Amino acid sequence: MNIKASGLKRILFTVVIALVIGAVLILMIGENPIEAYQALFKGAFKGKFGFGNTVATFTPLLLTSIAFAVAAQAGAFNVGVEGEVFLGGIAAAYIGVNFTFLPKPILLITCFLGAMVVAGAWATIPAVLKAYYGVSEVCTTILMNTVAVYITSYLVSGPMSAGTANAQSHSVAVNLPQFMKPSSANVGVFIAIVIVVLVAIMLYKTKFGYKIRVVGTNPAFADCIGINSKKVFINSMILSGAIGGIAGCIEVLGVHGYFLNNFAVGLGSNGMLAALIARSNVVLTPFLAFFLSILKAGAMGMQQSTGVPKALVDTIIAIFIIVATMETLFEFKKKIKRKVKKEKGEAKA
Amino acid sequence: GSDSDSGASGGSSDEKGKDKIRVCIVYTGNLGDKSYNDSCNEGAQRAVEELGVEVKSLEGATAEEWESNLVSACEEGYDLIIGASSNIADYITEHGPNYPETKFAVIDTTVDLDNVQSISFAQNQGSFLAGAAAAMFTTKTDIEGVNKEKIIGWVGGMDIPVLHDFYTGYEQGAKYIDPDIKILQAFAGTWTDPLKGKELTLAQYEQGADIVMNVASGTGPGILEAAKEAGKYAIGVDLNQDNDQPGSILTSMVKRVDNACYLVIESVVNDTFAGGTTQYLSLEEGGVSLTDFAVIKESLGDKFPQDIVDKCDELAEKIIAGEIVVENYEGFGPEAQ
Amino acid sequence: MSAIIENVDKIFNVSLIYATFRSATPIIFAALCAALTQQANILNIGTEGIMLVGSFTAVGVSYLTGNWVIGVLAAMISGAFIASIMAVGHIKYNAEICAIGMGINMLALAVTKLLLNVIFKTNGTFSDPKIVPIPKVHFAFMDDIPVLNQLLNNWSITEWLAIVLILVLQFLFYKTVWGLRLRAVGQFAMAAQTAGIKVTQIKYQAMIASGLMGGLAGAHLSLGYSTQFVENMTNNRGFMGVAAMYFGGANPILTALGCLLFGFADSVGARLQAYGIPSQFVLMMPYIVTIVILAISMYVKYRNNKRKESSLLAPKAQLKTQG
Amino acid sequence: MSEYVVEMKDIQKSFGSVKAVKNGFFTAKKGEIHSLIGENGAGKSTMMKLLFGMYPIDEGEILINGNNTDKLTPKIAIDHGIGMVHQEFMLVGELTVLENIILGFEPQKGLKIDFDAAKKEVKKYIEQYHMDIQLEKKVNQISVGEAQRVEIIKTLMRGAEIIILDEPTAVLTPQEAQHLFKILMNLKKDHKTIVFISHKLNEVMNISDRISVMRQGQYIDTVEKGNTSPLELTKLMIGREVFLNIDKTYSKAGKTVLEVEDVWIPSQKETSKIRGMSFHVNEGEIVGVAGIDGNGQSELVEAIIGLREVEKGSIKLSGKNIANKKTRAIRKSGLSVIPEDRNTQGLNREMSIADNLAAVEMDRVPYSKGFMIRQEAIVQNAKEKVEAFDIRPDDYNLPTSSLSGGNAQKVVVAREVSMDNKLLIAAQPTRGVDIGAIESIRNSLEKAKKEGTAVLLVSAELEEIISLSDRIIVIHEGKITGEMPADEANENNLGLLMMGGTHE
Ligand SMILES: Nc1ncnc2c1ncn2[C@@H]1O[C@H](COP(=O)(O)OP(=O)(O)OP(=O)(O)O)[C@@H](O)[C@H]1O
Ligand SMILES: Nc1ncnc2c1ncn2[C@@H]1O[C@H](COP(=O)(O)OP(=O)(O)OP(=O)(O)O)[C@@H](O)[C@H]1O
Ligand SMILES: [Mg+2]
Ligand SMILES: [Mg+2]
Repeated sequence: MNIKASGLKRILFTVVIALVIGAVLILMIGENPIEAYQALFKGAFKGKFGFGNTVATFTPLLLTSIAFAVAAQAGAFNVGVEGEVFLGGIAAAYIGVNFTFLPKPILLITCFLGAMVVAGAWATIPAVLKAYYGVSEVCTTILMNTVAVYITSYLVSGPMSAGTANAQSHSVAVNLPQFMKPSSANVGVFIAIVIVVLVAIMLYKTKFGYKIRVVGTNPAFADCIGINSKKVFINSMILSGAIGGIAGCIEVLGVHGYFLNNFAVGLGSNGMLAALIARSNVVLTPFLAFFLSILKAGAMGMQQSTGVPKALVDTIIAIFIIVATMETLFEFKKKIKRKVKKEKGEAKA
Repeated sequence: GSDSDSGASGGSSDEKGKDKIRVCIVYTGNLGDKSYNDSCNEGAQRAVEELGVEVKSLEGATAEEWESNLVSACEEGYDLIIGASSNIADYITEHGPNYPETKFAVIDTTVDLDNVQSISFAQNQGSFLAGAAAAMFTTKTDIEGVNKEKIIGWVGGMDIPVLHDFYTGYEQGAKYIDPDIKILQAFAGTWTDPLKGKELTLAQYEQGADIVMNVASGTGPGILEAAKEAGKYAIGVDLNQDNDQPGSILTSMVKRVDNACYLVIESVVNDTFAGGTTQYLSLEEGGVSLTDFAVIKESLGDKFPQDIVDKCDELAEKIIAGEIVVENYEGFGPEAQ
Repeated sequence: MSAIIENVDKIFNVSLIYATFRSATPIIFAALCAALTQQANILNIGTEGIMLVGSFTAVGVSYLTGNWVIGVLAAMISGAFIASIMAVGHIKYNAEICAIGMGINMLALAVTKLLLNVIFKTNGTFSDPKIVPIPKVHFAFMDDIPVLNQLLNNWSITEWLAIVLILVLQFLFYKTVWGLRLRAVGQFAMAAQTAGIKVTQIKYQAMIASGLMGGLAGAHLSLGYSTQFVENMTNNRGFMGVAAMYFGGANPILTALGCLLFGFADSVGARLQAYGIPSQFVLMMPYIVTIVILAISMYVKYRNNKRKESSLLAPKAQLKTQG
Repeated sequence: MSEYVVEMKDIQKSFGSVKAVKNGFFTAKKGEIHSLIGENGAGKSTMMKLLFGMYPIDEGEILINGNNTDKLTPKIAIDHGIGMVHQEFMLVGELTVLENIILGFEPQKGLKIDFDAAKKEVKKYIEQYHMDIQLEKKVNQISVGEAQRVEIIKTLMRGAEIIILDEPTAVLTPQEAQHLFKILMNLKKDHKTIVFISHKLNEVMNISDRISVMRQGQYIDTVEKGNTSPLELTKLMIGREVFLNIDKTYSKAGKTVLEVEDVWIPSQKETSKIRGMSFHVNEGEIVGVAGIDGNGQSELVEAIIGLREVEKGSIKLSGKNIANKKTRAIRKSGLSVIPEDRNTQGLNREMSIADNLAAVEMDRVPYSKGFMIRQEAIVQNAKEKVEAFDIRPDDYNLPTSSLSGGNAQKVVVAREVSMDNKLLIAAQPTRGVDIGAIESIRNSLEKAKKEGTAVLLVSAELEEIISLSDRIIVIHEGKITGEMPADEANENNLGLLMMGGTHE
């Protein structure tokens, strides 16, 4: 009860302080902050298009943030989610374009499975290197992201190229239906939500989840009670990769309809950001992912319908995020308590 | 600053905007690349000044933003929406039919819809001339920094089809002058990393090239800077970049995106907008060309190889006359799509 | 393939050595920036943002004052300023360090773009003859010594400085009082605290030092390596620095070796592109090479350890090393 | 000027809702050895940490040499001549011994640390107090006893006049402890004041001048050594009498359960490598492993439970070779373990008492079914065990990090003992645990044995080994130097074997 209230207060203060700083900046360039914020709000919520944009942004972010969080629960810092999104996407595109002999529903499932397998396999590499030889997964995943981007880039401008002016694959034969047109929100969002719910249940209610949490909090203990911490670490990285792969698959099947070169730039790092702010708590992370999606969609709206330059919009968003990371910025209660105590002490002396 | 002085303000509620033609340009990338996007913006700003239209620029770095920007422009009811690059084409194909009253234009590719005007460029032809100029230049050993080896360079941004169309022409032009010439090709893998461009360019100079063509958008400034720093030469692209590193840039292969942009806005103003057609802007239409070599001429003084200019003029005429057929990369050219 | 063999002398010539170093320096600076905080057990994901702000400030101030020294100093101060935002957020307000680091990266990208627009009324790129670059060091006596001339002449001052800084940090970390305290704080903060060390103070100092280094890294990018500011000109070099820092375990010399390895693969790649290998493969090579070498070296270390630990080893040989 | 160098009055300190110290009082005179005793969680460490300035006090006052000290920090405390050797060593493992010693007080020459001067200074203390330590080694390569001495030198180097030692002997062998006492006596001769925290009453009786007792955060009493007895101290501490000397029941040795044959086990440290060791443990007997810490005990235990490679030889559990098998499989075939380090290996400090109690069998019925975990079963189990083993506090939803050492250890014991396995390995089961908890833990081991479990007891506490075991094996540098029935063993003959001597 108390915690909830103070959490709410904290969020409120975060929003207020960021809004105020933003307003000052907007005033400085001679625009009307109220109009600008209206535009931000409209951009994120108004009508099918606005809210659809938020939903469309939310879908991959939800998955990438959960992907990061799952790995973090087992003690891994998986910067590689972005690469996994790319590879999942390209796998889905390959299957979606070439396996047309399959009936549609099977093809759809195959796309998802293919994406999960390829992305999961990719995540296995840093996981094994870390678990068995102590190679920092932060280092390898940062490097491997770039490799993943170039691999897909090669494929769509070479062997898988559609031969169009853009580097992209042919269109896939199966799509996730879009709703809330003209935005690109699609039923992938429901798939994502289901997956997140499953992951949360998995983490807190199943044996595998228990193992992940044990390994993440104390690998030596895990080994001692007979949980193979290395194996669990690797498995959770694979799971993380597979979730990233699903994000890629949804983007390809639901948003673009083909694999577009470079489509996932920033998806991984934004997801990571959401998870980090929530300290990889699987229940809180989705809310932060949603918060970031609102900001992103709102920012697009603000650029689209006001004269506030994009750079300023991005600045305000960044300030929002920085303020949001500071957990104890608004713990007034504690501070006041401390002060009172101090005064008491002084009075005594 | 494009955003602040574009003068676009707010939605349709704006009173004074009513009688003006309202144009929105959706970029795939940001302004300030000193190349393609800026060229487009130049045309737009000229239209603002000369035709009194109102222009809104929407920048975006990711595919998600591109689509959202395009759709929001549709929803806002602009008179004309220009998709500044081929990346927008698919979104126009998808959403264009839902906004039959809105006029669209797309640059660098073709969209087959009644309310869309497509504009493409014969970048291969311009590149042909650039390649020929480079091939002649690389043996002018009396110019400082030029060696006798017949090696020229070419640095592109991302490895995407349209750049191969550039390269095809460049290679053909160079080989036309000298079949034995060696061309070093490299892609930076990014549009936005001038330092990478610089490194690649220096690597080509270190391998014996003395002139490198830049086809790298935001990565390009690094290429031009490398030329200056290494005491070698470069060829600019899209905009006239001769003055970016004066004396180090032989010429620029100008792709008149600005003209394309201006002309399509003009057609809307004059009510001559020709939806459903494709304009192919080649050498003949002035869609692509080399600059006039004036900057380098001033810097080289009497060492300036006038024969290159003459030869280029001659080749241009031959291309226009159809005596030389410049090849296209697959998927490009007047008949593409 | 045959083309590569034919041109092997063109690819592997003397200039490759300098090219390797040149393309490694930005990452070396970034890695040193990350290493400074890492020694205090703070993962500086914000390296990228600190660098970018440094780049911008360096160019801006050099342009306005016409003095590169002031530009570089200003860049370092701005880096320290950004780092201190992170430090306060992390240390005082308990922000998750990586989260606030990523926030800083976003802020840096947006703010530099905004200021470019507001102050210099331009977009994307800012280059101007009035920007005074960091000078290159020219040794006249080397002009006539072909190899030396190609190898060592005309390095930017910051390139020499990179070498100096690697050694300085190595000294600082492992030989000085501050370094000892820094490492103690990073490895076991409580132990440091009970030894009378002010842990938060050391952490702040490390962050600020890291900011100074990051600012310098940025200045090198925009005034040394090139002479211009371009939006997002760091292009992940900060992240590469973090990766390199992990490669070397925050040890400056090992870290720099990692950067050089990457730079070498990168420079060879830049030359190999000319021979018809798909560009993406060449471009991904440096990343793969770095991972592979790191994995191999860790594997070798693992094997050696295992061998050293073995009970089957004759005890005598061991005792000697012990005594 | 008062006669006391330290006076702590009316001290209160809370951590969140936990009142660690409610009514703290403590004084120390110059040149005395003053022991502070009490059950786990009584507030001893907290009192001393307050004196050392590690946390601010909530209420009360602290006088050092008669000066009122407001706002202590470790730095200020050090400046006042206070030094503290913490229960968990405050040493940085990756740094060398010398670096650890000079940390915070580094002599400088130019920009560099003057290691030579530092060495000279340290050597002075080494000689003065006869403490042998290796300055160039990294701390994670030295033994606990040596680390202890390093900690003491650290305080001396900082000019400490008042030295607090928080359970310094918990991890020492008797020989090392004797060595430490000699050092403490020498320090006392030099008029240093020593505050000594311990759960071992014989030690306390041995070296103290005065003894203070705390219970549940409150000051109980301070007594002169001469006027008290261990029995009285125990009563002051827990309010009742305790019987540590359990009646040993000699059971007839049953079938062999654990059979270790010529095993060779690798280790980081040369003296901890096990080279050719054979022994066995039978049903219904307790076999004690005596030895100085770091002679391969940890390695042996780890190898048996599958956490360390066995390079040669076999380990049979009920006839089945379990060498190099997975821990999970070994545990399934009938092994329980009380690991030596409860905080890292024995418990997951971030998880609840209930989760910890069910941890080993989490993937079996009744705690899980199919993929899912069954919370009710976990709770049910927790309720039973908390009650049966008297784990306090009894809120099984608390994380184990909030338990005192003794109660935390009870959680481990409760979990491992009640699995009714054929083999129980108990490594240092009572280390750092208060006397009440020791009683309960020893009873649990004895009970397991009576029920037919084979118990392998590894302990640095000779008294414990002798009083619990049926048979004792002694190891030195990874080899067995002797084996004897418990009734033939005494501190002398075991001690000799532990030092590598041979059986006469
Ligand atoms: N940092 C802390 N945060 C929360 N609670 C604490 C903390 N330190 C101590 N406590 C609580 O304060 C009480 C007293 O702890 P303290 O460490 O002083 O006991 P102790 O007498 O030293 O016990 P032991 O003999 O086990 O070392 C315990 O209940 C403990 O759980
Ligand atoms: N952050 C904390 N939160 C809650 N309790 C704590 C915390 N830190 C320490 N404690 C508790 O304070 C008590 C004292 O801690 P300390 O580490 O000094 O010794 P201990 O765990 O009691 O003893 P031992 O080392 O013998 O196991 C313990 O009960 C411990 O569980
Ligand atoms: Mg030449
Ligand atoms: Mg204690």
